[in-house]
Amino acid sequence: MVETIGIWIAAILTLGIFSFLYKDNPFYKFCESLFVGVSAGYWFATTFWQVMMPKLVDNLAAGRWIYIIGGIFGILMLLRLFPKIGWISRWSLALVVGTTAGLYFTRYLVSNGMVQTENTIMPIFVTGNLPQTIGNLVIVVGTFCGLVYFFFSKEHKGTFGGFAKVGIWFIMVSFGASFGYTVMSRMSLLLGRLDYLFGTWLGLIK
Amino acid sequence: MRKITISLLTIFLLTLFVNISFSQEEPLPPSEVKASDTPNDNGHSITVTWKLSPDDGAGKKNVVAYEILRSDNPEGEFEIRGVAPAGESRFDDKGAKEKTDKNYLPGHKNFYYKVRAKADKTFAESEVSNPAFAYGQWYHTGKTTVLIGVILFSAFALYFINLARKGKKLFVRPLAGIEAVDEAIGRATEMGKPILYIIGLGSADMIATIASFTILSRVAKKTAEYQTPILIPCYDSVVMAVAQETVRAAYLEAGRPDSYKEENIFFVTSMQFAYVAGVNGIMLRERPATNFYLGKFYAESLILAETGSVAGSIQISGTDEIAQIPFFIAATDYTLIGEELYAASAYLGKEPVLLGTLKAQDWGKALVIISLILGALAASFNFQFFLNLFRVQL
Amino acid sequence: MSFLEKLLAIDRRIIFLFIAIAAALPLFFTVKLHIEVTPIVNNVYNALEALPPGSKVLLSMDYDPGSMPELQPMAESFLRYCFLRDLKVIIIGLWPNGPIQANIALEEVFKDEEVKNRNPQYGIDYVNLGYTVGNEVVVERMGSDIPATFPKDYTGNKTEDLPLMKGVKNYNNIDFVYNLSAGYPGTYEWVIFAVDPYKIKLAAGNTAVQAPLVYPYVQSGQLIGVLGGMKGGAEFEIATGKPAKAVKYMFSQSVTHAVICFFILIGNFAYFATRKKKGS
Amino acid sequence: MRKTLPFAIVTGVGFFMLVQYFVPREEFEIIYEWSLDWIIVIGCFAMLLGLWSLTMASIHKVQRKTPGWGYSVIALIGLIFMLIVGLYPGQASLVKGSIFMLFFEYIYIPIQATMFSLLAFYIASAAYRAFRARTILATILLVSALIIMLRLVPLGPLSSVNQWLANFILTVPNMAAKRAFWIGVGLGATATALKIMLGIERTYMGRD
Repeated sequence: MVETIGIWIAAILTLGIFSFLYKDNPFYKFCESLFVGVSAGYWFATTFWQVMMPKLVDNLAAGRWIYIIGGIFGILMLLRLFPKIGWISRWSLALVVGTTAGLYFTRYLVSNGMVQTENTIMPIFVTGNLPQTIGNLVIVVGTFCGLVYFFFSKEHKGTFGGFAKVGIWFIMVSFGASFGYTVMSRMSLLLGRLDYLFGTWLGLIK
Repeated sequence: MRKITISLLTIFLLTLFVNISFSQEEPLPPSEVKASDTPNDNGHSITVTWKLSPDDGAGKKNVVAYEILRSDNPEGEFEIRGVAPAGESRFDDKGAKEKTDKNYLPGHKNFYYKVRAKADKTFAESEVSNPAFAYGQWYHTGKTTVLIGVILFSAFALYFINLARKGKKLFVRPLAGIEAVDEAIGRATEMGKPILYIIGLGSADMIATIASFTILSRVAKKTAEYQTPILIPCYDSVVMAVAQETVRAAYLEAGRPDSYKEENIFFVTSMQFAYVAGVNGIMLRERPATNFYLGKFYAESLILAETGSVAGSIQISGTDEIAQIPFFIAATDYTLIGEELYAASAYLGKEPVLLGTLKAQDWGKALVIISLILGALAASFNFQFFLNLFRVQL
Repeated sequence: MSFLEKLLAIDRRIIFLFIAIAAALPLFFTVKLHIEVTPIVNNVYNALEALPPGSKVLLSMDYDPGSMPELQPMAESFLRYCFLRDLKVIIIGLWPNGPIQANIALEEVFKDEEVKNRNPQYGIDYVNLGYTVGNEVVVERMGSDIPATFPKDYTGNKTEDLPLMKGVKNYNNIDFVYNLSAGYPGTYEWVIFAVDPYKIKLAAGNTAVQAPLVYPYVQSGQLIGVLGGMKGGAEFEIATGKPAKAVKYMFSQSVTHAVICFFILIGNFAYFATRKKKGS
Repeated sequence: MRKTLPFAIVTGVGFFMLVQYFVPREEFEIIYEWSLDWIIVIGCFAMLLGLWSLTMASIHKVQRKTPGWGYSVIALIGLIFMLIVGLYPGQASLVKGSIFMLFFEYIYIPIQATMFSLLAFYIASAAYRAFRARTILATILLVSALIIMLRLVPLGPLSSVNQWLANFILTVPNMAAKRAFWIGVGLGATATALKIMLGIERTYMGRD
């Protein structure tokens, strides 16, 4: 019983969102507002139980008092709601941003800079394997030109500009490929919804 | 009598047969078991090494795995700490650092190890190892390459910041997306419509989000001067707080603190597609003349950008999320690609110190290019030494 | 406004309509589409075929309802194959929702007549060990002790009491690992924390967006093969000789892709035709 | 206090995090784990800010009777209802079958999935509008996307050629461009992190 009502509600809401494709309308607006409200409530309640309780309350209850520091900075954050002392909330902000900046410094340098460089270092000549040789050569040249494109302090002129141009060509090939590849994923999502409507709801397809 | 003899004989033969078929030959045990502190760790792990059993992959070929046993007393009882596949001659006995954990391995306390070569049903144990204790290190030797990278990059940055501070003019090539910012704000002013600025789905500490705040501060200053309202629907509470600070400061700087409206920078929800639904509604009902999408974006990028394009807005986008850039390119007017987003703050501010780090980034890229070329040559001619320079131990 | 100009500024709702029809209509037809099984998928099939009946396979479900349309058919086809081949399946999840997805897939697979005849039993032919917190740490810990990592199964039984889990201590007792992944933690973590240190045999199914990122591991031999998106799923179904959902959906996929390509082409045709006119 | 202290905090914790990367010792590891948890807790408190903003904005709209204020009432009802059924029964609200989870399953999930699936339509309309061979760059984008998309369309004998091309694009030029992109992003992010730690980049902190 609950399931049947649930499926009907779900199907009607699905149609409500799809109606937006035609144009904005009260039905869509209703679904949208409901969605925003329900999602915010869901997000708050789940975060409260799944993050706030274990990370703060349970730790404090277990006597790990050091976690009170997080709680204090958290409360300072809320002082924003009082304009006179709102500036204190910057301390919490500073803690958050400072910590992650320190983390990102090495994380990006290693995983984006050094690891990617290491992966690109490959033999250009693979004896006895022409396709591999060509492939490797193109990768090295493409990476080189792509990097040249991202130079900011040098004008893209002459030979340098030529490299940059080839670089952006490579980047565009990659973007086109990503676009084309994503189409299948997105169509799958639509098919999932259609399957729900025609199969689960109406039972027209098996 | 004869019967008894036959029965006895049968029994004897049977036992023999059973013995042959059910007892397996034990493999030879592994030898030279050594224990030592695991390097580059927090001090709760001991590394055990051994010489493979002669029956591992050779001889009787019946070793399938090794079991590693530990005790704090060489004569005491040993407990199994882990298993290594055949052919492996090293095991890290990693313990937890919390005393309460079942798996706790105390530092600075001696332990002894034995290694068992396991066959299908039998096993053979090695001699007891030397005692070893775990302790933490002050420096991770595997990360030297990273340390060099950090120092090198910081040195570049500080050098160019200093140079810029001294007043040396640094060239930066134009970026179309940045140059369009002023025009886009101007258009909104002419049309008397608001500007929509979307910071994306990132949290306040993400690099893309921080880059977006810097751009927001310039944009807000302009809108303050032109008296054009700026709407900022937010996905994250902290981001909302920071955006409010940023815009307030920008209005103050422009000399129009009274025009600042805090309710224009508001929270929608922290769930991806609910946020999209909300922002879609704003786009269609407020009809902003200009939309900015700068920051961290995921699958929602295209829904936002397409809805905006239907509403007829000028759209400027930028993100470091590579999977979403194609959609921004397809559906918006100008797109800042990856690093260009980070660079945008330097462009808009034209502050020498910011431009200085841009120059350092370029030198970083030059260094990468040089390594690529040298590396490709080294790999082609198989110079392992040079290749190892780039290996990062994590 | 000429026809071509109208075509250039076509109302996007017309495109929407075409897409909706192209996606929905094929769902009602059964068409035998020729789907070639690519080597990268065939590798997975061959590796599975080489397993003797009774082998133990681990299925790691690392996705949530968001990726259901792409990965759920893969889960179903894999489970169906295992039950028919009498491979014993141990299900785990690195994502909280993974084991729930597995139960949905099991329900679907049990509707199949052939599977019904085999009558797979919980605890003997398959188990669902549920989800455990820890992402890649879970993968690593299973290398030394699976029952300790998952002390209880999804319904709360003690893992050690399950007949199928008798003698399953770690990866040494697992013959094959199959991972369905929509991101982090997923295939990458399995390669780094299970294939490299414990030399397990690993194959994976990925969303179309994820798949290109893991192809390099197939080339390097760390991964047996990959099912990329719905097409990969369809190829696997064809390889196992049991075409199912993915194959059915592929018809819609082909038609919608063709429609998009067609629109792009006529868009360009109209663009060049109008430009020529203006030029002359 | 207002200006200097925040930057002292940023620089201090920033450099600590940088240093701890190179120090494997237990003491550093513990402080590192604590800081990450603190940040999460701060985020939890900040949720209240968001909730406050959403509630106040909706109430304002209703009070002022701005056009469409009725929808704000719906959003508010949804929010308050979910908060009550999500928080009042305690953690039991997260168990399957509770009212909270029923709402999640039959309202949140279907709308979420449908919003997501709108992308199938938008990706088509965006492709139609944007993929015109106006410039060299646009042509490259268009051709590469077409090749990849056509691999799902039966083309007869051309199919295998197209398959090969699609595979080549994915493994060679695509790989090269992605690497260049990632390396650029890596350096840019590193530079931004450094600017934050040095207190050069400070707009996120506001000014007075």
